[in-house]
Amino acid sequence: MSKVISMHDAIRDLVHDGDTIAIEGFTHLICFAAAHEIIRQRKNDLTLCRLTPDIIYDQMIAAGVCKKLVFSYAGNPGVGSLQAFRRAVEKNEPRALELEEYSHFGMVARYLAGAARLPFYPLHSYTGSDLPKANPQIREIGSPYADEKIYVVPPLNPDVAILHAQRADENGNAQIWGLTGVQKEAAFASERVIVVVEELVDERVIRADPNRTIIPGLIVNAVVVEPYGAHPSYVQGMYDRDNAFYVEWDTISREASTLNAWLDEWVHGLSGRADYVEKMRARFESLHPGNAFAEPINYGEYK
Amino acid sequence: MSKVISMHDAIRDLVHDGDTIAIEGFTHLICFAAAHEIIRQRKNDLTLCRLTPDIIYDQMIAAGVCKKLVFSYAGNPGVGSLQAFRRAVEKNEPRALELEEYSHFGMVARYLAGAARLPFYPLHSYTGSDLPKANPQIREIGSPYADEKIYVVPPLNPDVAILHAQRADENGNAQIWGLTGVQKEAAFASERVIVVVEELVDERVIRADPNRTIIPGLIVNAVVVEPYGAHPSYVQGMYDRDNAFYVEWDTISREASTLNAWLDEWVHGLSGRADYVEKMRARFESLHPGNAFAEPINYGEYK
Amino acid sequence: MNYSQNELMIAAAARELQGARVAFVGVGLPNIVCNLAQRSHSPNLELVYEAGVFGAHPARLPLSIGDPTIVTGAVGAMGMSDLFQFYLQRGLIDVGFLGAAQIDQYGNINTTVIGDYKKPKVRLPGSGGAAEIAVLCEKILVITRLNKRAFVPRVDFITSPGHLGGGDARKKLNVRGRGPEAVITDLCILRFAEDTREMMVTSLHPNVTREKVQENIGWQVRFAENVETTEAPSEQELQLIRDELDPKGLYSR
Amino acid sequence: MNYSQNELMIAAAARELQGARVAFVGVGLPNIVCNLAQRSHSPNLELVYEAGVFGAHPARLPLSIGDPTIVTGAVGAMGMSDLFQFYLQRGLIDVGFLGAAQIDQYGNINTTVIGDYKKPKVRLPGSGGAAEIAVLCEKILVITRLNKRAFVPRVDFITSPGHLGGGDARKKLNVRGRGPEAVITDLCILRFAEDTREMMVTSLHPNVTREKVQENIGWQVRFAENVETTEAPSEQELQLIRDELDPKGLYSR
Repeated sequence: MSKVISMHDAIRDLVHDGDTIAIEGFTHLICFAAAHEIIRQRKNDLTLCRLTPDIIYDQMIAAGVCKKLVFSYAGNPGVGSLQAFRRAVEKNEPRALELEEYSHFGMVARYLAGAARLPFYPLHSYTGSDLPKANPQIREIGSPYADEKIYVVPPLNPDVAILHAQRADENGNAQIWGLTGVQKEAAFASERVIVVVEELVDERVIRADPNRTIIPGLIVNAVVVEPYGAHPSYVQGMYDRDNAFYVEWDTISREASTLNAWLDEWVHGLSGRADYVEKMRARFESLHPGNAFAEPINYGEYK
Repeated sequence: MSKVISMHDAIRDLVHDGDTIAIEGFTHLICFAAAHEIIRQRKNDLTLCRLTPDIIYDQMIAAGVCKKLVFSYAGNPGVGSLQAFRRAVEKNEPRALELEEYSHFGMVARYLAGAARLPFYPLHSYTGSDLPKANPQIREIGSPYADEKIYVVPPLNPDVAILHAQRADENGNAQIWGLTGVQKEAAFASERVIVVVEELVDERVIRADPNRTIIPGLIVNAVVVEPYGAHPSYVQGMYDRDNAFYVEWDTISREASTLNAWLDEWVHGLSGRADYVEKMRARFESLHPGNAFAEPINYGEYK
Repeated sequence: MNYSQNELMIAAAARELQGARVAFVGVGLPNIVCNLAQRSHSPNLELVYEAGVFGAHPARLPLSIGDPTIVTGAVGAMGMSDLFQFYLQRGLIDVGFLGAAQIDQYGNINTTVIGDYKKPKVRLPGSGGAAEIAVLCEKILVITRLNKRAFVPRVDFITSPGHLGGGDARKKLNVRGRGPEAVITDLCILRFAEDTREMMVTSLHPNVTREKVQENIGWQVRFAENVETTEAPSEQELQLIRDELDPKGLYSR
Repeated sequence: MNYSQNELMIAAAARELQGARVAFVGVGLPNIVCNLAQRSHSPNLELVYEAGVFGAHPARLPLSIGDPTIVTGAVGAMGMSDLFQFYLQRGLIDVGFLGAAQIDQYGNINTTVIGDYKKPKVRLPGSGGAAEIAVLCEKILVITRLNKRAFVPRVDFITSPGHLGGGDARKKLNVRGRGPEAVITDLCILRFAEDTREMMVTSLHPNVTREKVQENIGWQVRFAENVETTEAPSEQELQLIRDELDPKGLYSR
């Protein structure tokens, strides 16, 4: 039974007001298409989890859908600050924003604990840092083997994870290459999973290379096929990161008014990702990489 | 600088009497070539770690090189018991064998803690089992987030890990497909690493598919090229498991005398793996699988 | 069609998998049972192997549970760390299948030692993944031949907990899975009483008497109010076992 | 050849990587510094990106530290869980490079907030991987421009611990890495006194006076007994920066 549905329906059915959501992807595979649909459907009071809120959550914060942020680095990578995020934190605009803050490793460990259904996850970090003072969820425990303490973080179990991938079959078995970030951990940690792919493939393609399967259909509720759905982030081997847009965002987002105009034009003013791709098409042409194929490998036929 | 050396030299230089050793590989990629060289060089007082001692450690126990076993399943998979292991435990023949016993998950968790340099690793297992009574290293700790207890195991950090792989470059960057078992965790957990491969490849082959790299050369001390080095276990896509030999082993190993005769003929009587492969050649012909290639993927060229 | 007691046991065990979505496949008999279920009534049953495979479609019956045939054509192949943490511990497995060298009336299983742990009469292979399968799968099925050496009043060592001391002992320890649900043998099927969690015979295989069963159990066994007669294996099941899964009769003769 | 203060800073920072085997590459300036080192004096320097890459040979200077060019042609690409646990926490990284919005005389770094955490005047991006890099790398190098807003007597928030209160404070907390070793700025290089772990100027860039340095530091800074003059960037270094790494001059003008 195919799980393929439209982005509109996936967001309508699986994302509810007040939910805790993780749209993950570390630089790579950030599903802007899903974020824009959430904004378009005016979801409310969301708790947004991501290591790097990046400009995807900056847009969602500006649009007012976000109540709380669980994160580790709220910057525009390589460019500077996130302006909407700063306005929310410094001036409560457009609304106050609750923060729950970790480091990258702490967020990775939270997803790990969530995915493995562990009550906590230990990590060597935070010693000497003020982060545990700012976030009482970061705690210390002793070891039963030596006189030693180590920090732990609690599990993170979002209601929904939305994860972009190069390809999946209609059951949601998804394969990723390049940076895999925390896609796997976020998927297993969450109650519901939406997989968004550049390309829908036959199950045989997946089964021909089982080691590349990062997310099994077993935990996937919906598959959305949305080419260029990660733009302005990128998809390894398919399109490049639109670095120019990341730089432009700094200007667009400096003022709430220009940012809102951008949202009106590129999100509210469009009916879905197909429109966005159409409107952005000229730009995509410069983003196609050359070829760099992996050497084929043989799994062997064993009968 | 190439790390490629002979199996003889790798075992001579990197495995010392009294060392804790992990020759890992779950059914797949079990490096019998290394075990035979250790027996041939009459190393002594080794602590051998493996989830499944399998017939590889049964041979080493029979040969008298092993003082202690750290393990989770000491059987001949699909066949029955390990006879040399039983004689050692039940009758102290050829010498007494110390046991430190876990479950599979416990051993996986020990390698994880070892690889990540954590003081312990938590897992939901052992509740209601007598294993924690038999092994006081399995302990319980509380959670700082809820009134809940969970079992933990301590890190396992072998002196040497010996890991078989399909291919590596001369720096030891190794790629594996099929079952990856705990190859990665055992490598990162250990002080020294010997990678044994079916095929030495150019660094470009590795760099053409970075997602398949399981062990980085950074932690590898020696690369040994030993085709068929995993027989009678198997290498995905290259040769099949020699199930007939696993069944035969049950007969060979029933008596110490027949087992010793086998060791004399197949280990002590040979100068190295090349001799073994030559002597076994007819048998290998039936072990070659048909082809089942993965679909090629594109990483993209980004300049 | 004639059939052996072992063939009946395998077919009966496979039928217990009807409706299950994901099964954790153990070595030996569980291996043939799960593969039979997938090839007969449960084609959508997802097979998970502790070796690190999800969604296997083995082209042949693997002797070991780490055979290359479970990898080729599978949905996913991964390290054991992922398998144990994200599949088993995550709670994704409906049914875990275990064998037993000894089993007691509450379904506690011993695969570690006969005799004292430190000075065993017989040293068995040990837990493998059984200790965690027993507590993390939604439910457990046990498959083992009925005899007095195996069915003992008290196991020498609890490798994998069943219902422990019976009643709500398992619940009190906060164990996640519900524990053993059925024990499928070559003579009968046993299930566990709702209240006491004591094992009782609920189905006798054709032509097997109560006396024969009792002779092979080391305690005074209870019989359910309505003891059924186990359905014989179908022709299709027998053909699959004989032609595809176990042509050498390693498990089924 | 003429050069900018930023170019000098980048070249001087890259030279600090001589002899290092594995560097953890941070976003921004550290990114260009590590790539310069690899392309000039340290071709065997292994670059680790927290995004999940080991042994990168980027074909272009990546704007972000998760760019596709760090993956293509790398030795290994992996999930962040493996990167943080098996590389960083495992103790495989010699040098971690950090930037700083604020830094104090003991090398403690703030990238979280200016002002109070709950009601910040300026909300900065936060830790990213810095809190763990600061404690897990063998040693830390800091690169940041010298000015009074950044070089403060006491940081508003310790995101990444340096030498904490100085002396053996770090050791007492059992922190693994040795902590900050040098701070490379656009005017001078500062290192830490053996005993007190206080920051002191050890090298002035050509044509930079002590007064100029003091003007840009928010405390009475110490100068080493023998203050050196920083070596100017070589022609090769300048060419690499201008032609290959930063042709638009984003970092170096």
